Amino acid sequence: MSATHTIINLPDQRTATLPKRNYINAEDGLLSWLLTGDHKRIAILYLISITFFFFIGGAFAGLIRLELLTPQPDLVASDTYNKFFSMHGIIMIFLFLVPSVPATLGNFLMPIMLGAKDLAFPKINLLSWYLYMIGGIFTLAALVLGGVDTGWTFTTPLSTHYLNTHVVTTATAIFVAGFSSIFTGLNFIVTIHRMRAPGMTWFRMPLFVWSHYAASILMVLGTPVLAISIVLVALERTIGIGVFDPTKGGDPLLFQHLFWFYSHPAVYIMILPGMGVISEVISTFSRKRVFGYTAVAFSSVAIALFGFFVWAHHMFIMGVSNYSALVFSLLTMLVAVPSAIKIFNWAFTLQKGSITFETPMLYAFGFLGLFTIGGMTGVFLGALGMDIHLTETYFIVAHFHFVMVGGMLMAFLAGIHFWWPKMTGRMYPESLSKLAAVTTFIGFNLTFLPQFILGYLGMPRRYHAYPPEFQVLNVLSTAGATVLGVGYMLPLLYLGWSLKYGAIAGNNPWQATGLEWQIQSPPLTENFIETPIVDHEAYDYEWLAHKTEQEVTTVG
Amino acid sequence: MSEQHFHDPANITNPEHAEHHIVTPATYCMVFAGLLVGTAITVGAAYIDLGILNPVVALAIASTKAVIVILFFMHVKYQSNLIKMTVGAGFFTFLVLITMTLSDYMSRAWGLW
Amino acid sequence: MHISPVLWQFLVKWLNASALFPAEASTIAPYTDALYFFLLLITVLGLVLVGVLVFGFSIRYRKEKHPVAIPVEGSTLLEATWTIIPLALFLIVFVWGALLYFRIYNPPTNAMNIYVVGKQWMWKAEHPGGQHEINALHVPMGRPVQLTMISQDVFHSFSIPDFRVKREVIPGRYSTVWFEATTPGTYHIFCTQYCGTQHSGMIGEVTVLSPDDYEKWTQESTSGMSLAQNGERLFASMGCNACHSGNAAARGPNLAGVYGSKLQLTNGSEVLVNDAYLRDAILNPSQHVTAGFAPIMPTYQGQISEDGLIDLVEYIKSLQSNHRVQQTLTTSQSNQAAPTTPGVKP
Amino acid sequence: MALPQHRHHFETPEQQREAGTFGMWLFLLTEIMFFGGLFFAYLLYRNWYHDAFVVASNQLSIPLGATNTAVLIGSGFFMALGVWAAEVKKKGLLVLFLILTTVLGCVFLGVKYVEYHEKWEKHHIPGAHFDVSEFVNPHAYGLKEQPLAPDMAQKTQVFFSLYFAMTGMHALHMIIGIVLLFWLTWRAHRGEFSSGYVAPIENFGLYWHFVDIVWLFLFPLLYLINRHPGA
Repeated sequence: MSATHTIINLPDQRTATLPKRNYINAEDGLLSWLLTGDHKRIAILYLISITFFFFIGGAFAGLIRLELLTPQPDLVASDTYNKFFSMHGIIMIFLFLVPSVPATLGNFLMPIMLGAKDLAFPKINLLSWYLYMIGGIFTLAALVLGGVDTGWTFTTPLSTHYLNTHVVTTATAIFVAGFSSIFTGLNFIVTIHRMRAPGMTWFRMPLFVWSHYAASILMVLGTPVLAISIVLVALERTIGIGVFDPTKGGDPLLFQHLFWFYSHPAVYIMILPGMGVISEVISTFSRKRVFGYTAVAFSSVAIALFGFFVWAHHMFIMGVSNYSALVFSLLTMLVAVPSAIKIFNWAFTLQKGSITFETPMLYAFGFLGLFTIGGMTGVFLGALGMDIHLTETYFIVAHFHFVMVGGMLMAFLAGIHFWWPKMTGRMYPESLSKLAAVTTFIGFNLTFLPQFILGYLGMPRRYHAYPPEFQVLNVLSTAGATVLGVGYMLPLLYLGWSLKYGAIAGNNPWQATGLEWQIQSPPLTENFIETPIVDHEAYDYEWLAHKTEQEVTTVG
Repeated sequence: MSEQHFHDPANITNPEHAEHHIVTPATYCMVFAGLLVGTAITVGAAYIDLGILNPVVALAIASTKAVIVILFFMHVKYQSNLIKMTVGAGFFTFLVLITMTLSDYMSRAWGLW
Repeated sequence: MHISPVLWQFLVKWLNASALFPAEASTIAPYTDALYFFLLLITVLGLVLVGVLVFGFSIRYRKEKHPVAIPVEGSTLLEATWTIIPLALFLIVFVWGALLYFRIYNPPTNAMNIYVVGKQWMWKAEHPGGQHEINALHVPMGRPVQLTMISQDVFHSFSIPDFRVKREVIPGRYSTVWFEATTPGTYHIFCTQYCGTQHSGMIGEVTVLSPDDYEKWTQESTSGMSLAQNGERLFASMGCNACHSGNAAARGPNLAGVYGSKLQLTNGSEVLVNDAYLRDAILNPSQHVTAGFAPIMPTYQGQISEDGLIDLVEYIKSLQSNHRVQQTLTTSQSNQAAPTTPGVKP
Repeated sequence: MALPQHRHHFETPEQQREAGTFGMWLFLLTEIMFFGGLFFAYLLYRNWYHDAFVVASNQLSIPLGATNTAVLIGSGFFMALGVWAAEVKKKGLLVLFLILTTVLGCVFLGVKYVEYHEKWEKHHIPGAHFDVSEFVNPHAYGLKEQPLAPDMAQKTQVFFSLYFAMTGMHALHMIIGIVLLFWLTWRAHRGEFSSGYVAPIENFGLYWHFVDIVWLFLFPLLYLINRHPGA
């Protein structure tokens, strides 16, 4: 890409240096990281640990796809296969997707975007990372001790009475990791309410903050219900209480209700922060304020609110009453609308912009396409009669991978690339990263589009062996997974490389308007030298141009 | 909350802010006595057959006691609207959990199951 | 590039054998597919719309063509448009989906009933005539078939993709699904709810036969005893007839004709007697005491298998006609005289 | 303004205090939902198995339960007074009230232990050793209850499952609270809360009162389902 195509505004490379004092070199030694209260350092800790678990979960995904290359159960035994998909689900959901954007990018950026020096409770923030790690260690322990084969949904009475694997260990892991998530959400809500800089009114906040606010509400109110249902499962396994056990008079559907009361809002916990990233990226590379700022902001809150009313759509064929199936299906249709609003607003942000196509923007475009498919296939599943045929098949697998991987992971990568210069002070290699973005997009579609067809054919999920007529599509899917794997390895390599060899980024390589771009990269430990006073709306590019002009006149 | 620290009227002063109010021991004593009386009434009411009203009365008394604790012991009466709304949000979500789940159980064609 | 003919042949065969769209083998399938194609259509339209907008704007307003962005705040009209139109579409989908749901889950009254018991990891089908099948199901073409299903252990899910029907099979409670097959042939049965180690082995085949073939099949595979007859033996061997004798002075209510009737219970409620009610009344009798009777019936929880319960339910159902009532009385009398039938049916 | 506990990232101590209170309340929201799941399970099964719940509930001792309620209210009362003592900067009173709070909390747990122990001896702890004979044949045990049908008697196990899950979770919160109380008392003794910095005491007070509130509901729901004979 030649310079005319981009807005990258790098300092002169011969003279450029990283700022002498920044949060990375403020203190030395491992302990200074492990005991830090600095939200930026905690974000980096999270980034490292999340990446670690992502690749473990990814390895399991690879093994699953490898096994499904042939219809016969030939690579591993059935028990092993069941452990593969259980570990894949548990690690990816509780240790990657839920904390991914909030705990890394959110942690790093939220205080800066609000003009604060730190999150409201730095120690609780650190505690939340430790809880995450304890959860992670328990998960790894369950893995090393022989794995767990409940699936991530812990369906009773299977998980309570019929399995001999390390269910309690895993339950502990999820319980603890859940509290990590609660503390992150709590910290964000308090910070947003209490720590905004002077002049930073609610409707001057970046949309990234709005979407994190919505997600945090879900974390705080939803996660404890998961915690209690997991505790009851563990108690039922260990001492044999009878809350979910049908032989003792309990109702296993009650577990489903409590589990999905969290686990449906959980998908909004996962996707909402990603939506925040997309708002920032699309605005910056169109050089325009997000179209319909208030609509996008309120749609985040609407998703969070409606998100609590739709959980039983996971149970349509499980024997909920017809009446409540109707109610939940109707509400499910309503929750789809705010997502549609967001998609169209992002598309119209491009209108009359001045668009460039840096890597984060490519990922964001990928997000728009894949999330549209993911969201629309969600409507398939929310429609009662359609759900009967599609649920528990590969259609649903493809659907949530389109939302979670095609949506959330794309957004995560967009965000990582977008804020990489701010986090490290260095640029990632542009052409290589564009290659990675395109590879990911192609690989993703090749992996998951065939699964929609498989699902309509009726191939059930979590199947170790399958009828031979499904093989062609499975081979395609496995081939795509290989490409996808390469697409995810690339950023790991070149981002690592760029830590040392990347071009110096300067304060504001993208010419973006957020407060985080007005300070040095990497930022100081206390973020701002003096508390900023906000006198402009979010995404005000005229303000930015004016400010730059002034700086040039005063300095030069 | 004095003036000169804050250049920003929208942020700290309203509506999420409330003066720090110190509740007096006398109030606490009244609340304490009220709670003990409430407990006695609950136990007493349980021995009277009120039919369907028994659980209603028990829950009404418990809720009253809880509200008193929240308002006075927990100072919510003197807190900002933000805190009041937060407390409300918690009970609201709890109600969502209950009503939406009950919408299933109460309309099941199979009775219990 | 040269491809070996063997490999080529293999590829051609492999591709030909692969499926892209499931067979439409039941009366429900066309309805489901219609909704599916409608949904597919709005998905593609939506995707094309988003694609056109994104790519159109990207080309039209890329930096080279359009160096300075023009601020636009938003548009209430547009916001309203893309709130109302998707909402309207989704509501259409909701209504359509709900209608389909009730079509799939409300069996016609003339449906023939087959029982299915799921257990780790097999399906057991029990026909009223006493035919038992493991991981297989034979059904006649052109006749509505209702499956009454229950699980002995964990959640399973009974799915026949080519019929577009699926229902969770739950421990402790009957769930039902129905279909009317339209094309003879064999189709997959899957367990779609993860149920432990051999989850993917919990598969079977449903064979749709023409009415004549089905008649032939029922003749050939009968075990000699219908479910109701098995139930009758069980009824006698458990000593049920001691109370449910049908006499005016009996300690238990008369069971003849009870199925399908409305029953007044001691707690004042009125219930419709169906399979689920009968099963629950055997296992949890104290919650289902018929008005005018004492709560003296013991529980049979843990003493009768799900198969046995099905036999009993079938038996009580068959007590509709006067002829059967007469037979029962004589059978029960003879059973009282004779030593009790050994062995509870497994 | 110049409190040593004032953290740098807050502009004023006032902002810090309010942030702390707000954070604590958000945490209590999660606690509401945490217990909310249990309360819903209780609501459901109480309606399904009302007879079993009545009889099983009558196995719980009202004197012990009511005493415990009073003890816990007293503990909460002293906690509230402790907050007041901290606010008016009276160190000695604060320490005294915190100790009283702790003592009453321990008394509560002691009574709870007695109750649990009785359940253990009667085989009313759910699981492999659970025994329903007392409910099927109460007269043999000298109880005046109506006997339950065997199928309904089995459902008492659901009641005791919920009883132990709910009071157990509550007791766990009490234990955590008492550990924190020791720590706070020690800090109060060192005079950390006597200079106008009262946030830890206030926030802990919120937690302690919340635990009280849970018990205020648990007591009537578990102990007082139906105590009038003949109904």
